Formats: sequence, structure tokens, C-alpha cells
Amino acid sequence: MSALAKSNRTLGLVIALGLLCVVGAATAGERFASLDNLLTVLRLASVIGVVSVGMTFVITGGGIDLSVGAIVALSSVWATTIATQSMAEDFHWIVMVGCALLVGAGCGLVNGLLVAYGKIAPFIVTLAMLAGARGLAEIIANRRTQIVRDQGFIEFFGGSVLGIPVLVLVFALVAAGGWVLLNRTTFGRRTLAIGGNPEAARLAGLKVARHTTLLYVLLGLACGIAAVMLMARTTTGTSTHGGLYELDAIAAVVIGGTLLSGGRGTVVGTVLGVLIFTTLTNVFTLNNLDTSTQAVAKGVIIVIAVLLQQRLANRAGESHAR
Amino acid sequence: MSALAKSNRTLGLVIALGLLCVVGAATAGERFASLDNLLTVLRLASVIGVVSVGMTFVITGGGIDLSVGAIVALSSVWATTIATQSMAEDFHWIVMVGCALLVGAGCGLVNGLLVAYGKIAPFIVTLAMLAGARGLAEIIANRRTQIVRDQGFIEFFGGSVLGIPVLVLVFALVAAGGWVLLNRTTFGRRTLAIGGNPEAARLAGLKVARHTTLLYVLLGLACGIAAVMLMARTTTGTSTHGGLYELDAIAAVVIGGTLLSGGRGTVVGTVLGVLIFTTLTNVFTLNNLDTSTQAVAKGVIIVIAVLLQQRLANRAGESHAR
Amino acid sequence: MTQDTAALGGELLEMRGIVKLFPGVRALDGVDLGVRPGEVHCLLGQNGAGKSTLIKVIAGAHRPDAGEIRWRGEAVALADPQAATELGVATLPQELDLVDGLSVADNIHLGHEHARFGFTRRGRTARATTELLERLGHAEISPSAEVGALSAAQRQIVSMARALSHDASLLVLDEPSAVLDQREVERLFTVIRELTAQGVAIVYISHRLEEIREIGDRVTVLKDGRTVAGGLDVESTPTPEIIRMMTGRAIEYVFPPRSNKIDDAEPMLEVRELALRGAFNGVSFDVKPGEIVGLAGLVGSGRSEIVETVYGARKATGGTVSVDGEPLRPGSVPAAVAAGIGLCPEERKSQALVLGDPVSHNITMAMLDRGGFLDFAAERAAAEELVGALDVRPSDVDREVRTLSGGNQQKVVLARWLLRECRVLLLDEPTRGVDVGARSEIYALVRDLARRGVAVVVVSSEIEEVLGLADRVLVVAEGRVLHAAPAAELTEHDVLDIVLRGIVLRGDAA
Amino acid sequence: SNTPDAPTPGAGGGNAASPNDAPGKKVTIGFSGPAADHGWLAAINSFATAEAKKHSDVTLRVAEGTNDASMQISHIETFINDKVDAIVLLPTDGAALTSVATKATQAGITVVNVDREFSSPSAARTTILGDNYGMGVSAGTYACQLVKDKKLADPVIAEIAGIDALPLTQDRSRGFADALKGCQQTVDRRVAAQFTVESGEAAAANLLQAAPKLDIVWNHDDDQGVGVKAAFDNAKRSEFSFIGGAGSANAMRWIKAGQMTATVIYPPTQAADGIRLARLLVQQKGMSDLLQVEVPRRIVLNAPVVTSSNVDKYLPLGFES
Ligand SMILES: Nc1ncnc2c1ncn2[C@@H]1O[C@H](COP(=O)(O)OP(=O)(O)OP(=O)(O)O)[C@@H](O)[C@H]1O
Ligand SMILES: Nc1ncnc2c1ncn2[C@@H]1O[C@H](COP(=O)(O)OP(=O)(O)OP(=O)(O)O)[C@@H](O)[C@H]1O
Ligand SMILES: [Mg+2]
Ligand SMILES: [Mg+2]
Repeated sequence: MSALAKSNRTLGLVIALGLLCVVGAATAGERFASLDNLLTVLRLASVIGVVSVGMTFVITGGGIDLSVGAIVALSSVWATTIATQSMAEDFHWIVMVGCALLVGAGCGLVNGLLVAYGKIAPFIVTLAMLAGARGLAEIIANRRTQIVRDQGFIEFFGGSVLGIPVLVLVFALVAAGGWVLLNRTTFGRRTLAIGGNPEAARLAGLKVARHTTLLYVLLGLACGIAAVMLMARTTTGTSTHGGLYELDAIAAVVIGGTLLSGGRGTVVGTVLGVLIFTTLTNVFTLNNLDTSTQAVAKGVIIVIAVLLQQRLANRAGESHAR
Repeated sequence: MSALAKSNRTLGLVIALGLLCVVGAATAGERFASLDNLLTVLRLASVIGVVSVGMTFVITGGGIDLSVGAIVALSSVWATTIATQSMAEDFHWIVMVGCALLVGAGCGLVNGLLVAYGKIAPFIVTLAMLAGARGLAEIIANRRTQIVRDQGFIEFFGGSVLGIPVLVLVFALVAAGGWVLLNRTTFGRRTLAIGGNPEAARLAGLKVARHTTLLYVLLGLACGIAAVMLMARTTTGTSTHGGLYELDAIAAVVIGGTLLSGGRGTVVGTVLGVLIFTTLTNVFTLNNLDTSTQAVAKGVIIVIAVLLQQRLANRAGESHAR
Repeated sequence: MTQDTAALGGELLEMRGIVKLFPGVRALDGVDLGVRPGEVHCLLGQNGAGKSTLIKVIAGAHRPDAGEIRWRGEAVALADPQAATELGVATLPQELDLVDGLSVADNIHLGHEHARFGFTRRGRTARATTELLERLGHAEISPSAEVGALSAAQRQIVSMARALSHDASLLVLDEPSAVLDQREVERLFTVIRELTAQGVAIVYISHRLEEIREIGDRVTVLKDGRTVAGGLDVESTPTPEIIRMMTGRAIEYVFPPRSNKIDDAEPMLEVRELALRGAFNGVSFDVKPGEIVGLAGLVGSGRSEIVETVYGARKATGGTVSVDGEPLRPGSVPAAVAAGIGLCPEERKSQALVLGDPVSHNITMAMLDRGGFLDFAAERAAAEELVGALDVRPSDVDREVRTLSGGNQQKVVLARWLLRECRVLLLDEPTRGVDVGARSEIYALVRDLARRGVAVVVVSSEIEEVLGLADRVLVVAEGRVLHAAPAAELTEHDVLDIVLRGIVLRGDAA
Repeated sequence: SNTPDAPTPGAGGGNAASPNDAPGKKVTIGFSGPAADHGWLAAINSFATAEAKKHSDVTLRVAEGTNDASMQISHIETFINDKVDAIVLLPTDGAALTSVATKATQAGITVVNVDREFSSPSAARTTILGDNYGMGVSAGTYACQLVKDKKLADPVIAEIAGIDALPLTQDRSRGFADALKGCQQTVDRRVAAQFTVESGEAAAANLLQAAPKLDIVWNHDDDQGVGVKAAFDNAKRSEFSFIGGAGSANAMRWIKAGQMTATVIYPPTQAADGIRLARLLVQQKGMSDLLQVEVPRRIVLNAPVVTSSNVDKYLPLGFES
């Protein structure tokens, strides 16, 4: 894909998002176009957004992770157990954050080691982790919803800085960091290489296994961050958090233009993908659509959006037959 | 992979299944080893088994289908509407079967056309179909469970032939047919070639797009069959049928040894994969494990099974350094 | 660069008794090789002799099962590619290992990026890239272009630049000239001479013996995984002797005689004003049954695109293709195949083979458009017959194509269309990577097909091959057919003149 | 036996000891329910297991919770193969499990149907129903009461449903709408969540944007209610009356603290009751509180409304979710 086609692809996403906003404004007027609503959409997008940015790396590196939702659940539960919370009480709520990040990264490490050194297909490893982590979360929480008691924690993450909610800021930071990491560092270049042609990467002397492991750890960490955000947002930790995140995140990444087979990834596309999905739900709700109709509309819109976007990208790479 | 490694891989699955049976017999004795229990396991395996055999083709051909569960739901709903059922009453229950198969194949056709000619990533197409078909099923059924009234239908599919439940027979037929199709016909060989290297297949004069479309239609048909089986088993058609079948089917296919990237597929492996998962659940239930522990155990067992199986396969292809 | 060892006349790299086993094959069975600093050491051998495997051992990509490796006199274990790179070994592998999704600059510097604190220094990288590409005479390749969008030859250049980027003291080139035309090869030689002058040692593999004569200092000949002759002086060893050592027999490197009974037949393949926007325009030619038409030209001149468009793999934006008077539906490969056309594409690995499938499946692939049950016995018989006829080694048809050597893979692709019994055969670089012996066999085979009434189109970057094999030659440059003439009336020199200057010096259009 | 004022039996174990509790013949009971991915369902499970533990003569076998009817059918088949004495079944879908339940009954197993009703009455010996339609009616009636009490003119009424594809959600919504008709009101805004905290928060956040002013919100489920409440708090919106559903301990505490208006109880003790009844049935005993010597065929549990005035009475019944 030429640079032109690539930027056209992003353009396609921007146009899709723009159209969606036009529809939103036309059908829901003020209620859609208000700052409040914008912030609501962004807040909703931020949790799954963080996971999706992490997922962009794993997929670009040629992997896949079905366990993200489960990892989010386990992290949120572990960080809100009575033990953790009383430690946080004695010390500072940062303990809870640390706990969530550690658990997330730990799960990611297990995934990564099994994929990279155990040489098991990522689909299977993370499917197993999906079952395992959710089960463990249920056992730890005893299937109860654990309430976050630390008000400092809730106020910090629930608050705003200069009118921008902290959650949205976290998302923005993760996205910006992800963009730099993927596009401006050797780590990012190597991720693309390993996803695009692992054998070539190996011959170029890259430590493919170690790098792959790191990618999963990174995603696990993103899941930990998402768990913290979710804990602040819902003031709870439960084993039901992160339900179907795997599908949502992968969908956002793929719609964004990252190749599912690896070797080509875009953080900007992922962010746009997340925003499109979140805005879609928002517009639907503002218009009081029932869930079934929403589902059908969503299916149709996804297909149309991608078709449009492809036509745009193709026009750029025209003579590039096949 | 050499033929030896391949057969060793299947051997690994057989051993895993065998071990599972030993554990089952040791922990639940008679209750596990009875004919009745065997039939229970087989009956449960048969519905998801049919879908998984279809999925084997799509994955071998380099695709993926997330919409199988939704297609099963839509087919079951469409085939049990008042309109269909009264037509069936006037004529014969075969109308319901025909309706389910048609709807399934139709959804598959839409998937296939969008993937093959629309050139949209299968993940996205079938994700859209997942949303769309389930939404449509809910709309058609008005979110009610539709009851199958035709006793002839229920008796036929709920019955047995020579002591073997018809459902199990259907599964056996589909599996056998799938095996022959994949291993003994040019269609199967084309599937392997297209999954292995689509460009080479195209330049060898194969009709790649048409063939790809057919693969999805085939899977849609399998979903239609599964819907009929579910309708008979539950005597209902509802939009909640087939929940998470996509994950179960893909998991069975991949555990079975079919490459997720396409080009290598095994129907025998898929059938073994389905049986392993189903037997696992059965053994768990017989041993009265609680659900969360089951989930964790399942995760651990999947990983161990695949690791073992790989060691076996590797021993065959030992010095096969990469 | 330290030249102590060179001054002592010692060997830079010394390999002794290298053994490498693959399941069922002893790819290397006791190979000895000694490379001195500043020399061009040529490695020769038939397809499957073990050259690439040996190279991979040097590059640290394969670990040998036995044998000793010494570097500047010290025993070393080349455990992984990194170890080899650190010693100062750079490799240009036979199967280009580039990452399609990365830019030219990123590909060249993959693994040894210009970076500070992990951040890539893009300006520096781009400058270094431009420098390398200029040195290879290809300043037109943009450092920021995605490698996936480059032509085969350009990719070869990038791969070459990648090897050069390492500042290595040993540079290993595995068939670097296979996709290059004469002009490019000359440029490559200039670079090689520069390097050897600086004391860099080169291991050079090629099946084009005249290249060995021109650039090589010493040769080592491999046969069936063993060194049959080590470190012979090129000057003093006559070519037939080398061929005899490689093949165990004396082969005349000759083209089969042309037949002359074709002029009165109706054309089998008619191409009229064929055009593909952005690639070529107004291409017209006929091929009669029994005739071989060659397309000569420089790399990137559009020859591959012409044959791919004739074949329907690319959709023509104008013009027609007819077989036996029947016009073909444009842009449809199945239609072309049904009409009796076959294509051996340029890049066998990505365009022709299913690497993980057995040889037999790959051979019968073009027959699969017919429905029905497979006949395993017939498939195996057909595959075995063709493997025998083309002398594919090893002759086991159940072996995965991936494990065959490059040249043998090429034969498998040819076998596919032989089985299909085409009326029109389009061959794009049919002898790329094929050894001397097999080359003669392929030439004979193609001629034999023509004699049986097949219309053949051959594209090759080796002008000598086009002139020797074809009855009639079309000279292509920048997407236009500049000249068409009977092969017998052209010389290599004429063709080069036409493509380089764009003018016809003598002769008239056919 | 259930008046709006009397807690359901079994849960707190507050019943007077009756001769029925004396150990009798050994009873093996199989229990199968939907995936316990949700606080209320988890409570169903834990009440059931706790109830079984109370009886030394009961052996409980719990099948993996599942939302797949086909899988649940195979669990029941396993129980039949196992020749358990009784099966307590909370079906993922009543109609879908009817045929296998009939098979179990025909095999001589006492089947107790819980919560989601079979499509054939002969499939189970007795049925204990939490009344989903009635729950909606209770919520709607209470909403009407609020409209009247607060003299709301043209009130904006919103509904946050659970998983929309489930028939029980439809029943609840139908009951709510029907009751609202009684005071000429309709549901102005309706969103659906997934019975989880997170989805509740997301749905509520969007709902608050869609409706700048709300008067009454009925949330089907207190489990997702934790998220719904978090969304209200995040947006600092509290101009409306907030009615819940199910009756979790959290909800009751909020009611006590004045952060929630009311909740409609949907007893999580149904399966525990089912186990109690199954034991009695197998041991051929009757219900001691009834004059009737046999266990009734059908028990419909009440859906009482908990408000600040009666919350203390219900608090012990609230399940931790
Ligand atoms: N990965 C592998 N697995 C099994 N056999 C292999 C593998 N790689 C190479 N071989 C075998 O090793 C032998 C040597 O192959 P190699 O590629 O070194 O030949 P080569 O001399 O480079 O030939 P060519 O001139 O055709 O490139 C061949 O018989 C080949 O089939
Ligand atoms: N996939 C592609 N994307 C962009 N440009 C291409 C692509 N394939 C070919 N080209 C360009 O089209 C022109 C013609 O290429 P073509 O491969 O037909 O030349 P050729 O004469 O066959 O040379 P070669 O020896 O490299 O095959 C070249 O300039 C090449 O760079
Ligand atoms: Mg080679
Ligand atoms: Mg070419």
C-alpha cells in the first residue's frame, strides 16, 4: 500500500466518523452536538480505547489476544479485594493501581511466554487465558461486585483537568504513547517486521521470541490500565467487567486498518475505529433505537463503511491491479 | 509438516481424549463409562460439531467466520415462525428443514460475496453478520421463544436409528462428508491451495473468488443443519440459540490442528477437538466441579494438551530446525 | 579494518566437515570451504547441491549437525544470525527476506537501526539509505517507499543494500544476479570490486558461469552436499571442467536447434493493441503454433506485466487477446487457462507455489478446476513422471515444496503446465536459479513443446537466453515494443543498443 | 404463603423449625442453571448450595452454568443417566428445556422448575416462579404512585432493561408498560444493558445524554444498577426517582441512605426453595405451613416493592451482588 493509499484509508475513517456526526446532529440536534455529550462519548471510548491501542501492537506483531476482557476483569477484581483495599487505605490508592497493572502485565506475560516460547498458537493460548482468568476472577470475587471504597481514587480518576475528564486524558496519553512507540521507535519498527515476516526478522538478528512476549505484556498492561479506569468509572471491581472486549477491541483495530495477519498497523486508525463504534452506539441511543434494530444497523453500517473506505484507498492505488 | 508429524498430531489428540476418558472413568466410574453417558456426550457434540466441520473448510481456505452462532439463531427463528410452521403443517415438516438450510446458506452467501468480491476482511464481514443476523432474528421472533409444534419433526430428529440418535447420525454424516470433500475431491484440494497461497491459486487458473464464496455458503449450510438439530433438541427456535458458537467452533478447529492462517486443515482433528471439549464438560459435571473452577481447569488443560501434542508432533519432525 | 590475517595470507573463514541433516536428507555431508580476505570466492553446484544450506550455516540461520567453523583462525559457534552479524558476516539470501509492510530504509536497517534511546533517527536513516542506494546505482528508489510495492529487481537491490549496510568483512551473495539484467550485473560487479579492494571477502553463488569467469577469483564446487573441489583458481580451470565437476558429466551449454516449419500456420496467440494503464501501451504480436517468441528488455521494462496481462492476471485497459481466433475475456485467468494458456510466473515463491504442500499437489494444481474426486494413483504417477522428466531432486513427490532448492522449485512450476498440456505457454524467467545441466534440459523441453505445436512466449533478463531459445524476439523498453525481429538476425549488442538508446540500428520490424 | 410483608421462606432460614427438617431418606438433587455471570444468578447458586448443606440427607450436584440451551439439555441428560432423585432446573430458556424435563419426569425424577417456566405443565412436578411480568407491574404501579404523589405533569419516564434478547426482559418491560397505562403514562426512553455493572454504566451514561431531564428511571436489575448508579453519580444527576429491580443488598443500603427511591424484589432464593421442595417431594412430605398435605404444583413468588419505609424488614434478604 502506498503512503497515499494509507492516508486515504485514514481519510475514509475520518469521513465515516464525520458522516456519523452529521447524522447524529441532524437526528438529535443539540443533544448530540453538546460538549457534555462529546465528553460522554469520549469517556465511553476511553476504556475500550486503551485496550484497543494495546491490541494494535499484538495484532501488528502477528498475534491475537482473546483474553483482554478476562484480564480486565481479573485485574479489577484483584485490585479491589478487601486485602488490596485495606492496604490502599493504609498507604495510598496507588497500591490499587499498581496491583491492577501488575496483574494485567502478569497475565500478559503468561500469554506471551506460552506463545513465544511454548510456540502455541496465540488463539489457543489466549482462549485458555480467557477461560482461566475469568474463572479466577470469579473465584477471587466469589462472584460478588466489589465496591471501591477509596474516595481519593474515585475522585482522581473521576475528575477533570482543565475540563477534560482524567479518563479521556489517560486514553489520549496511551494513544499518543502508542503512536510514538509504533512509528518512531525501533521497538515499533521491529513489531512491524516480526508481524510482516518473522523469518526475515529472525535473520535480521531480532530476538523474535522476546519481542513477542513483550507485546503481550504491553497489552496486558493496557488491560490493567483499562481495569483501573473501569474501577473508577463504575466504582466497582467485578468478574463481569470487560465482557466481549476481545471482539470490540479486535473490531476497532481491524476497522482501523491494521492487518489481522500482522505486519501493518495504525494507532490512529484504531482510535478512529473505537470512536466510530462508540459514536454509533451514542447516536442510536439518542434516537431511542431498540437493541435489535441497532444490531442490524450496526452490521450494515460496518460493511458500508469498509466498502467506502476501500474504494477510497483503491482510487489512490489504482493501477496497482489485484 | 511431514505426514508422520501430521498423524502424530492426530495421535496427540487421540491420546488427550483417551486420558480424559481415563480420568472420567476413574473419577465417575460407571456413570461416565455407560452407553447412556456416551450418547449424551455425542448428542451434545453433534450440534457444535456440524458447525465446526463447516468452519474447518472456511479456515482451511484462509478465512474465518464469527457469525456462525448468529446464523444458527436466525435460521432457527426463521424456520419456526408461524408462517413457516403453518406451511409445514399443510405440507410436511421438511419445509422447516428447507427453510433453515436456505436461510443458513443465504447468510453464508452474503458473507462469501462480501469477502470474495467485496474484498473485505472476513473478520469484519462476519462480525457485521454476527450483529445483523442476531438483530434480525430478534426482530423476527420479537424476542420470544418460538415453539416447534410439529411432532413429526421432533420425533424424527429426536429419535434413534439402531440405537444411535439421529442427531449423532447427522453429525457423523456431515463429518464423513466433510472428510471426503476435503481429502478426496478437487474441491478440497482447491480449498487447501487457496488457503495456502491465494495468489498462486489464482495464477494456476482456479476461480478463487467463486470458491471462497462457496466455502462460506457451505458453512452457512452447516449452520442451517445445526439450527435444525437445535430446533429438534430444544423444540424451539430463538434468537439466543448458538450463543458463542463462533468461539467454540474456532477453538475446536484450531485445537484439532487446522492452521488459523489457512492452507492446512483436518476434519478428523476438528471432530476430535469437539469431542475433547464436550467430554471435558461432561467429566466436570459428573465430578460436581463448580463453574469457576471448571473455567480455570479448562484453561490449564487446553494449554497442557496442546503443549503435549506439540512435543509429540515435534519428535516426529525433530531436526526440522526452522 | 584489521588486515593482519590477510597479510599473513590466512583464511578469514574456514569450514571443515560441515554436516547438516534435514529429515530424510543429508543436505550437507562434509563440506569444506576456505575464504580469504579480499577474494571473490564462487560457490558452484547443481540445484540442491547444498549451496544455500551452507550459506545459511554461515549466516547462523541453520546450526550444523557436525563440523568446525573457524573465523580468523579461531573456532566459533554461529549459534544465531546475530552471532554471525557480530562477527562481520552479511548475507543476501536466495529467497529475499524483506518485510513488505516496512519502508526501504527500515528494511535496510532492520536489526541495526540508527537510533537514540530506542527512538529511530529518521533523517540519518534516510541519508544512509540514499547513500547505499546511490552506491548501487539506484538513487531512484525512494527510502520511504514501501518494499511491498517494488518490483522484483528493485527488491533485489534493496536486499543488496541491506547486506552492504553492515560494513561486513565477509559478504555472502546467494544468486544475486538471478533477477538482474546485464546492466545491473555490471553495476553489481563494480560494487563487488570496490569491496574486495577494501579487503572484504565475497562468497558468490550463481548459475551463470560466464559471471564466475568475470568476477571470481577461486571456486569451490559442491555436489550432493560434499565439496568435490575446493578453492580452485578460476583462471586456470576451464568451464567444461567445472561443469563436469558439478554434474559428473560433460554438458554442452547449447540451445537446441530451431525448427523451421512454422511460417504458414495460423497464429495460435494473437495480441492486439494490448494496453495496461501506467504500464504499457499498444502491444501487438502473434505467436504461431510451434513458435517461440522471446521478450527481451531491461528489468522493469514491463515484460512481466505484458505476459501477466495476456494471461488475464491483470485486467487490460485496452486491446484484445485471442487464442486460436477466439477472443479471451479480459482479466480472467480461468478463461485463459480454459483456452489453453499457461503461465510460469516470475516469482515462484509468492506467485506459483503453495510452499507447505507436497510436490505432487503443486504439480497438479492447475488441473483442479475440474470438479470431482481425486485420483491419487493417477496424480502420483503423473507427478512422478514429470519429476523424473525434469530431473527434480530429490525425486520424492511427497516432499514439501518448501524444502526443495530454488532451482528445483522452478522445475515444479514448469511441471504444472507440462501436465496441463497447454496450447500457449508463457514463461517468465523460466531458468531463474536453474543450474547449467537443468537449463539445457529446460531449453530442450521448451523446444520440444514447440515442436509439438505449442506457442511459447519467453521472458528473460538474459539476452543470450532469449536470443538462443526464441525464434523471434520482441525488444521491450518502457512499456513499448521497440523492435521485433527473428532471433537469428539479432545479437546481444543489438538488443542492448535498442533498449538503451531506444533506436533500431538495423533490421526491420516483423 | 407470601404476603407483601412476609419475607420469602428459606433465605434467612428464619422459619420455625418443622418436623420436615428432620433428616430422612437420602436425596440426590441435580441443579442446573444459567451461567452465573451475574450477581443475582450467583446468589441463586449460593443460596441453593447453602440450602443443600443445611440438610444432611441432601447431596447436591451442580452442573456448569451455561447460557446455551443445548449444553444445558446435556447436563439434564447427564443427571438422568446418573439417576438422581430430583432435578432443580432454572432453564436458560423455559421452552427449550421442556422436552428434556419431560423426559426426566417420565424417567421418574422429580423435576422442580424455577424462575423461567416450561412450556408444558406436565414437564415439572412443581414450579416456582419469580414473577417477571409482575415485577414490571410492581415497578410500574409504584411509578404511577410517584407520579400522583409528586403531582408530576408530563413526566419523563425511562427504563434501563437487561439483556434484551431474553424473554424475561420482555416480560418485565411488558408489565412495566401495562402498569404505566393505568395512569396514562408511557416509557419515553428505553435502553438495554447486559446485566453487568459495566454495561449498566455505559447504557445509563448514554441515556442521561439522550434525556436532559428525567423524572423516573426504572432499572431492571440491581446488579447492573451499581453501574447505573455510578453513571448517575459521575454525571451528578439526581433529579429523578430511581427504582431498581431484584433487591440486592447494595440497593437496600442505598434506599436506607436515601440514594435510591425503591427496588422491586425478585427473589434470589427461588432455587433454594426449589431444593427444599425437591427434598420434601422425594421424601414424600408436604409443606408444613400448609394444610394441604402435598407440595403445590405452582408457586408464584411475589414481587414486593422495597422503599425507605420497609427497607429494614427486607435488608436481611438482600443478596450481596
Ligand atoms: N528446510 C529444509 N528441510 C528439508 N530439506 C531441505 C531444507 N532446506 C533444504 N533442504 C534440502 O537440502 C538440499 C540442499 O538445498 P539447497 O537449498 O542448499 O540447494 P542449493 O544448492 O542452494 O540449490 P539451488 O541452486 O537450487 O538454490 C536439497 O536437497 C533440499 O531439498
Ligand atoms: N506491484 C507493483 N507495484 C508497483 N509497481 C510495479 C509493480 N509491479 C511492477 N511494477 C513496476 O512496473 C514496471 C514494469 O515491471 P515488470 O515487472 O513488468 O518489468 P519486467 O520487464 O518484467 O522486469 P523484471 O525483470 O523486474 O520482471 C516496473 O517499473 C516496476 O517497478
Ligand atoms: Mg540455493
Ligand atoms: Mg519480469
